[in-house]
Amino acid sequence: MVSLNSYLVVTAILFALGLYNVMTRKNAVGLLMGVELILNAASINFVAFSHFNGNHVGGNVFSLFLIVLAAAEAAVALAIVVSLYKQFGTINADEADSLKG
Amino acid sequence: MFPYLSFMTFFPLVGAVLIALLPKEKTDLVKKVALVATLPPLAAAVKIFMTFDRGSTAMQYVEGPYNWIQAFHIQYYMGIDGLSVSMVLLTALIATISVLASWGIDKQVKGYFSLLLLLVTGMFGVFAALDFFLFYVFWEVMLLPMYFLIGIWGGPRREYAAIKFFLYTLLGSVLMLLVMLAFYFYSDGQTFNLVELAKQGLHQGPFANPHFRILCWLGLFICFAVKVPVVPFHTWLPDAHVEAPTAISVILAAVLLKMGIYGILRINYPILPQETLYFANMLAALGMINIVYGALCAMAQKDFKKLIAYSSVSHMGFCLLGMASFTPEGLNGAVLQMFNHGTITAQLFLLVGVIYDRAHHREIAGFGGLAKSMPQYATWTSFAFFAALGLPGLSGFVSEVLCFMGGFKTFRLYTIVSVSGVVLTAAYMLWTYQRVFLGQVNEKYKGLPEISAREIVTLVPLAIITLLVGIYPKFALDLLNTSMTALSQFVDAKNLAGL
Amino acid sequence: MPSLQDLAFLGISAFTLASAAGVAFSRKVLYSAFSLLGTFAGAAGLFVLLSSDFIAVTQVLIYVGGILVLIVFAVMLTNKIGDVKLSNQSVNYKVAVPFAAAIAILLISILTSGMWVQKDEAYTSMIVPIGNALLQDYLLPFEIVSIVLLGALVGAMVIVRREVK
Amino acid sequence: MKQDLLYFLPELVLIGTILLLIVTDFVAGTRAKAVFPFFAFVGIAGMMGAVAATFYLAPTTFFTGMVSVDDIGRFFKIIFGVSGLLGILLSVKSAEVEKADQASYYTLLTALVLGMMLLGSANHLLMLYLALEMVSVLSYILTGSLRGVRRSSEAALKYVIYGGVASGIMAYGLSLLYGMTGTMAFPEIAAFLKANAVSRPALFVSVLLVFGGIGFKIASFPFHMWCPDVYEGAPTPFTAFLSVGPKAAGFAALIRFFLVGLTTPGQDVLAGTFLAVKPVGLVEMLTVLSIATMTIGNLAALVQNNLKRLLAYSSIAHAGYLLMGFAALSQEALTAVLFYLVVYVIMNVGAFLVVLVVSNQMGVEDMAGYKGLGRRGGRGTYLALVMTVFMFSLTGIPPMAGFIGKFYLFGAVLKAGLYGLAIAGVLNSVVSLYYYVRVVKVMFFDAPDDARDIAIPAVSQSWILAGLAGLTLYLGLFWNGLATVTERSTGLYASAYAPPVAVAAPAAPEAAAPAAAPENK
Amino acid sequence: MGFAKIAFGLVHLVPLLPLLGAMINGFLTYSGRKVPKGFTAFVACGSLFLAFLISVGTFLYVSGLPEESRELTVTLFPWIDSGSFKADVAFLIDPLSITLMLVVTGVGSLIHLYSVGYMSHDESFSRYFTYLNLFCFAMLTLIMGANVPMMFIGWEGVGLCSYLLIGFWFTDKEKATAGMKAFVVNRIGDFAFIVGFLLLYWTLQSSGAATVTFTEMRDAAPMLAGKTWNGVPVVMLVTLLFFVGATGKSAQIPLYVWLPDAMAGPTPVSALIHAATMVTAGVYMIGRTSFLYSMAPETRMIVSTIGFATAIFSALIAFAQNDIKKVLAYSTVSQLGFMFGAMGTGAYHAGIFHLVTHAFFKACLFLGSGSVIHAMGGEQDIQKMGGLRKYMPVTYKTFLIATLAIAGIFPLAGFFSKDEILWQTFNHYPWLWVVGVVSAAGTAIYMFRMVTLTFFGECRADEHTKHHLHESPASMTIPLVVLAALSIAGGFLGVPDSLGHLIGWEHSNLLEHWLEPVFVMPREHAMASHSTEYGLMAFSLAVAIVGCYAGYVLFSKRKDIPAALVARFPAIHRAMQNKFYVDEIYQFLFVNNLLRLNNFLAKFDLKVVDGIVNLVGFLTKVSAYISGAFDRIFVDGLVNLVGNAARWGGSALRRVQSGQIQTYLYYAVGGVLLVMLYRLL
Repeated sequence: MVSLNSYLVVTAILFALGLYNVMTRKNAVGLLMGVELILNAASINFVAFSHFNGNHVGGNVFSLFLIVLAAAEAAVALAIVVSLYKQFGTINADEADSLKG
Repeated sequence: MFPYLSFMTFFPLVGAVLIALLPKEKTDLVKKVALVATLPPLAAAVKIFMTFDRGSTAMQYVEGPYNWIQAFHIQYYMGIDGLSVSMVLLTALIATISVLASWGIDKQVKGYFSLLLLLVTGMFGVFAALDFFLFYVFWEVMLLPMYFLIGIWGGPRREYAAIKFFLYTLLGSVLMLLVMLAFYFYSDGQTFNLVELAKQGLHQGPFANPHFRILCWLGLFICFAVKVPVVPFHTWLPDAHVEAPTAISVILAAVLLKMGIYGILRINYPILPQETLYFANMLAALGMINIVYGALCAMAQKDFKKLIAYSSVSHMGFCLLGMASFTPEGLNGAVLQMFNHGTITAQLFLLVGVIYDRAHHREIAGFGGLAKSMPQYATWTSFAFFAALGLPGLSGFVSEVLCFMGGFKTFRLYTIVSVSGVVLTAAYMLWTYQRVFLGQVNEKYKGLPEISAREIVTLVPLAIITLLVGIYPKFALDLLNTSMTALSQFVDAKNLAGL
Repeated sequence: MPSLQDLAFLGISAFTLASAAGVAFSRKVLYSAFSLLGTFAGAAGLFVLLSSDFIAVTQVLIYVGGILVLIVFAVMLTNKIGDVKLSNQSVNYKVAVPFAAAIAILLISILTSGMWVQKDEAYTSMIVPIGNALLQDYLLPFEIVSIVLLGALVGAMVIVRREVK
Repeated sequence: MKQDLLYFLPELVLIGTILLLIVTDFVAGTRAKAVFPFFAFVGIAGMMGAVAATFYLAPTTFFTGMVSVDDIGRFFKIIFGVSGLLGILLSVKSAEVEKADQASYYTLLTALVLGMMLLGSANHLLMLYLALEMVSVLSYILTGSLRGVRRSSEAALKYVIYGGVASGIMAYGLSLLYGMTGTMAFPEIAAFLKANAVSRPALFVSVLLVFGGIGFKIASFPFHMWCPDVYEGAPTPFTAFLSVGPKAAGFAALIRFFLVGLTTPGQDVLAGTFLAVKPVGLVEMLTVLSIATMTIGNLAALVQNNLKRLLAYSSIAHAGYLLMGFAALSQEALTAVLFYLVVYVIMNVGAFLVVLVVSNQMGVEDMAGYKGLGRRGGRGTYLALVMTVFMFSLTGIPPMAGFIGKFYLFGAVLKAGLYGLAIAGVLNSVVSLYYYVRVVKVMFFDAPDDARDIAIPAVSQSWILAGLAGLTLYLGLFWNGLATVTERSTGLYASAYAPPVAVAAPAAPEAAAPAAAPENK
Repeated sequence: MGFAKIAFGLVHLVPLLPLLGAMINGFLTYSGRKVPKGFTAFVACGSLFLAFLISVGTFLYVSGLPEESRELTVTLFPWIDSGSFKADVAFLIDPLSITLMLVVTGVGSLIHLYSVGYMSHDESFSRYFTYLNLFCFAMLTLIMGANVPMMFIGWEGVGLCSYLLIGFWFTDKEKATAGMKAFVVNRIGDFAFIVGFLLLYWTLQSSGAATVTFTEMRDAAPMLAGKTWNGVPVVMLVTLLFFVGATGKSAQIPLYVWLPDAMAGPTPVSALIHAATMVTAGVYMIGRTSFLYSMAPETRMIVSTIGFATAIFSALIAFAQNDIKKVLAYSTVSQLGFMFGAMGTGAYHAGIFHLVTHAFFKACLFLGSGSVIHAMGGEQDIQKMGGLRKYMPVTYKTFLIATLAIAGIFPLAGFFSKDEILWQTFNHYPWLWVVGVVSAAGTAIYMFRMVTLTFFGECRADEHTKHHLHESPASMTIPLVVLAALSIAGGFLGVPDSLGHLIGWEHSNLLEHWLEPVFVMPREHAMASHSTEYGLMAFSLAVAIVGCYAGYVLFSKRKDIPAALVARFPAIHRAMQNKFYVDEIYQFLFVNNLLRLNNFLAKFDLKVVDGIVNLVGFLTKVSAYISGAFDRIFVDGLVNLVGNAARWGGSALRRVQSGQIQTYLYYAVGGVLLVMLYRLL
């Protein structure tokens, strides 16, 4: 019998991997992938909680919205990345450091 | 009834606004307007002096309480009793004198005089406010003009001095803010009214805990101690004094320093009497340290103005000693010493300003024999010096003796050590006098012009008061006596009840 | 005796995590992107296991069909294909590893000992309840998300549009 | 139903405005540049009018508890409206914004205000997340809207990545909260937490992770680091807006989340305290975060030379002060937070406007460019004077309004018995004096490097500055009106606490009613 | 009695008249207006002489009153009134104050008169008289003050005037320094005086008699018996502290050091202030508070001991001095020692008696020396004088008379007063009597040394000076003559009863009986018999005569003996010449260390107290840099470690610094972790 906890373990690891990703990647797109991992973890969590709560509809809806919002965000983020690349020829986030201090 | 106190407080503000609107080029007009703005308050002060009821402990010339901010029960509430009346009078006098003493300012005249008048408003307000919040607002209002006055019109290290002054004072006042809020929340009916707070005593909520009360007392004390200044919170003072222009030094020494003692007497004493008693020993010890330490430091100074600044540290110690005693003598002495120190130190700073204006330096060692080239100036200085060292017959003596009288009853050892301040003061004052005025005439300063009529005009009223209070102190003592005696009895009663 | 379901869960979650690890540790950004595909698909699988078929389909449609394509496009647009580096190097990893590990361990220990609202699980299709919810209780978010999407569209255009001469 | 739409009138006005702007863009294109700010301005003003017009409607919740329409929401709508209007006013004459696409800039700004309004009235986890995302996404775009300006794009990139991570973290936290309580409406969560046992560490972690998202919006430790870079990189008018609008919206969300979602009215209703439903250490957490935030903000601000960065760090510090109000968890604290936000909007926008004018006129944002500003005479002195007012107000010195805000906050904190926090707060105020006054010092004490006279800034800007400075002073002396308004907003908020969904303690409305009573005497 | 009554009615003018004079002259000086010197002199002398006349009238009035009611208080107005502490501006008129008033106004008038001549060429003529009048005001306040604070006004006032007058020629740095030294040393005494007063007041107050007036204190004094502070009787402490105050004012060991330096002032000043009046204030004060001293035998013994020790010590120094004024100064210190010796025995009248006679002959001596210096053109070294009697007969005669008087030759004033002291001392502290007699002998010797060197023998001055030698003008010689006369006659104020008895003059000790109501006497002390008294009298007279003769012979005919002594004991001589190095020791022990302490504290203040604050500020700044550049430093290091920085180096964009979003996130995650751990662990 797969328990809720099994799902939680999976999402926790997924979440941590996402965090690891955003802490280490140089490439802005790579960073965004980390964000997607985190969002996926949250999404699975919602559905899992929903499922184990007698198929409560709230979690499902939330994860639906999560997916949509992730898309919107990804679109904007990638637009910014592309624009930055077009202007300055790099998307390495750690080179975008003219603002600091 | 005519609202004397509000009038005195806000009339200079009107002057400040008016000056801000004047054209920049008319510096003479600016100065005249500034002078005129300080005269009506002075007249009001005279009127108050004439009509003040010396036999009453109640607040007089009360205005309000009018509701100001209902949401916080903040009121516009002004009034003076025996404690504040002398300070209000002193402020009125010093305000006029400082405007006169600033006549030589030639840089950004408009800004200077409007800030000066704003400062005057703050000073009046602090002494007249009976609502803690109002008090706090005025307290801080003084801070800003002072910062600019030192920072823009000061000496070479003015920025350092100004920020130091600002930081020290702000550190103190934020502590006061916290305590003020604690008072408010745990008073019956939540009030900032100082009279009401003193009547109630505070015993609710955390105030039931003596440690909390002690913390509150300390918070207030640190705030006021910075202003006094109590060693070791004093190091802003020499810097501020040295860098500030003459008139500002005068205000700083004559009025601002008084606010520390005034605050302790107005707030710590009546509202937290038991804690005050608890710390009385510390107060007296600090007073002693101030007296001796200030005097010893003064003796080593090479800068004329710095020396006077340290002498202020020493002289304010007398106030601490006197007020710590809880005797009518001591309290009277402390308040009178505030007043006297105000008049005497103002003279000293004015006099230093006179020589600085002429020689453009203040190195004691750089002078000598000035009594020969400027005999009148020397006469005024010697008068102020002897007043400062407590020569009987001049005002300083009366208050010092009263402080000793009070102090000795309660703290014999501290007082005995403090009395040695009398010797030290004489030593550094005379030594300074000798180095500056006696001996061979320094060729460089042979042709210095004698003290001018305008400068004398600033000195005369102060000197007259010094003499008058020295010979007939009743003139000043009567103003405070009733209130101070009542205060000492009040604390005594708390003492009996609490211990 | 593990049931089929258990085996499926084990398999899918292992696949998901493995490809997530691929995303995180891969040295080339394109590989990461392809690993991401695995993760998305794995997540969709998990959704199915959790009886959320509709979400699973949406996941595949939007993530795989939308986001992932966007990402791959972005990778392509911003790198020369032939670029050997195809940079996806890491920074900070000496510190990030323990950090991430700590987070994972803390989360696992806290979450597995948590008390969650649980009722009997049942395998019913969620399509109908979701549809109802979106048009009743969740009508407002449903409308608003459209505005968000509109804003994102406009914004993305604004950002990438060429300089107005 | 008609009445229901009335409740939603402000939002509808804005949506209409947005559509109008888009259509105008299609129809008129770039030819009618001046019309966009005008439409946006009118739309936002209309929104505020709509708020005022629907003020009489009794508070309630909407869309099955998704959003609530109540006085605190209206209060925030007005704040958002004001910051939106100021944002537009600042943008109009800005050389920077000229580089952006006018139509979409103002459209997105209006949409951003709408998002903030939704955030401010969200009463449901989903709405919270959705509105937050909306605000975030639009902010990213606006930050990066300066084409060809490197620092703008760079700031946007940082902003979007940081924001994405923060929202991911928040989503994860939200999922945990949902799993714990099985519900997503704030009042139901609170009711559940009150009635049932939950794992305390799990609750704490979930709250912390949710705070990640909101903390990112308000720039609180440890999610503050994007703030200076983004503020510096974004167009200055937008930075001014960003520092007040979305920040206020973040606080609005925080208020709802913490005070409706996690707490129930305390027993001591008369004293106006709230009880955190479970002793999850909310107060400690907020205390720690508050102290850390203000300390980091202030310390970092000490070494800044760029005025925008300095103000960014200062805004971090102010977020720390505001968080103190949450640690206190009381009616007074809530009033204090609202009051402070109003004051903060006024003085912060004022300070940014000065920065804007100076950078437009002199082309500098660095401290060095401010040398002797107060001595240049005329306009320079005027700018320096109002800047001084704002700086001292930000420090919290009477008689400026900033002091009153702090006064309120410290009062609430002290009343809650958090003495350590109060002391940390005042010490921070002292530290902050140093860098605020440094600006003043540079303007007045230092001599200018050149004899350049500062050109006359746009008349409208002069008036805005005068108005803001005047308000700062006026509210420092006569704040009874504002105090009454804020108090009433929170008072009714407390009475509207009981959700229509009948899960909450029935005692709440009666219990909360007297909370406002003593204040109205 | 009309005159006397009117005079008494005006008695408060006694101090005020000189004050008025000072104000008039002071104003004229300040304004720098040129007024005839005659006017200044007239104002100054006239005001004081008027005061003298009123004093005389008052004396007549009071002496006409019955003995028990010779104690009158004239209150002008309330002064300090606070709590239990009440002090009026009031004068106490009783035999003691009248005696002193007469001395001060009388001798003062003479010295004023003398000064008119002496200072006639000084440019600061009016300033001089301003100070001098002011001094008379202060001195009269001191002696007439009805309460301790009033007395203190005068006490400090005379100190001030002494300061001003010593430093009168202030352009000379040494003279100015001498003035400062006088004031500061006096203040050290004042310190003790104030403490004593505070202790006395509060002890009385706690006994229910909060008073500061002398008469009420006297009545309440018995209550002090048995009161202790820290186990020491309060009376003893108070009297000791007062005595320390007196040592300052009256130049006793250990605070006498200022007086010899004080000779820097104009000579009439030395006569008035540093011989006749001010320096005797301490003696007067003990007399005034006799009710306390009578209760404290231990203190009295200390007073006597210090007194006689000072007497002999300063006599020794006086031997080796060559400056005519220095010799007189040390002689004054020595004579003051005698007075204290008398006060210590409880025979207060004897001390006061000596005070009065001393005022006469010492004033005469100083004025005489002034005359000499005047004639010598400022020369003060007696080694350079000699044979002056030919040139200045009046000065010589008066000087000689006064010298004989101070040496104690019968029947001059000094004989009676000094004899009374020795006799009382013999009865109380016989061993001190020995010291006293030796000092008396010493006095005779060194005084005659001075007279001999000055007036006898050959003139050793240079020709130029010699040419100018002349007798002084009348305004100077008249006071000399009057004072010489008083030095002769003054003694008859206090002819011992034992001697009066012989000639059938009952109560011949006029002064003692006159002062009797004022003093509270200690317990009766057994006195030796009359015959012993006669013996002692004869003995001391013999000693004096021998001393005088020795002084004359040793320094005129047998100069070889002192020279041999000097050659034999050079170290002792040198020590005596250098005043036993007391000044140097004080300088080394106290002044230097004080200055060192001051400098240390000033540095301490600057470096440590301020430094702590600055350090805190500095640390704040440092932490600010750390937090502002936290990532920069930390990440920089980290990235360098990885080696990426080098790969992307060269381009400004590639400088790996803060501004990295990954770092920000890493920081955020760290923060979350931190808060979690803080809460959960």
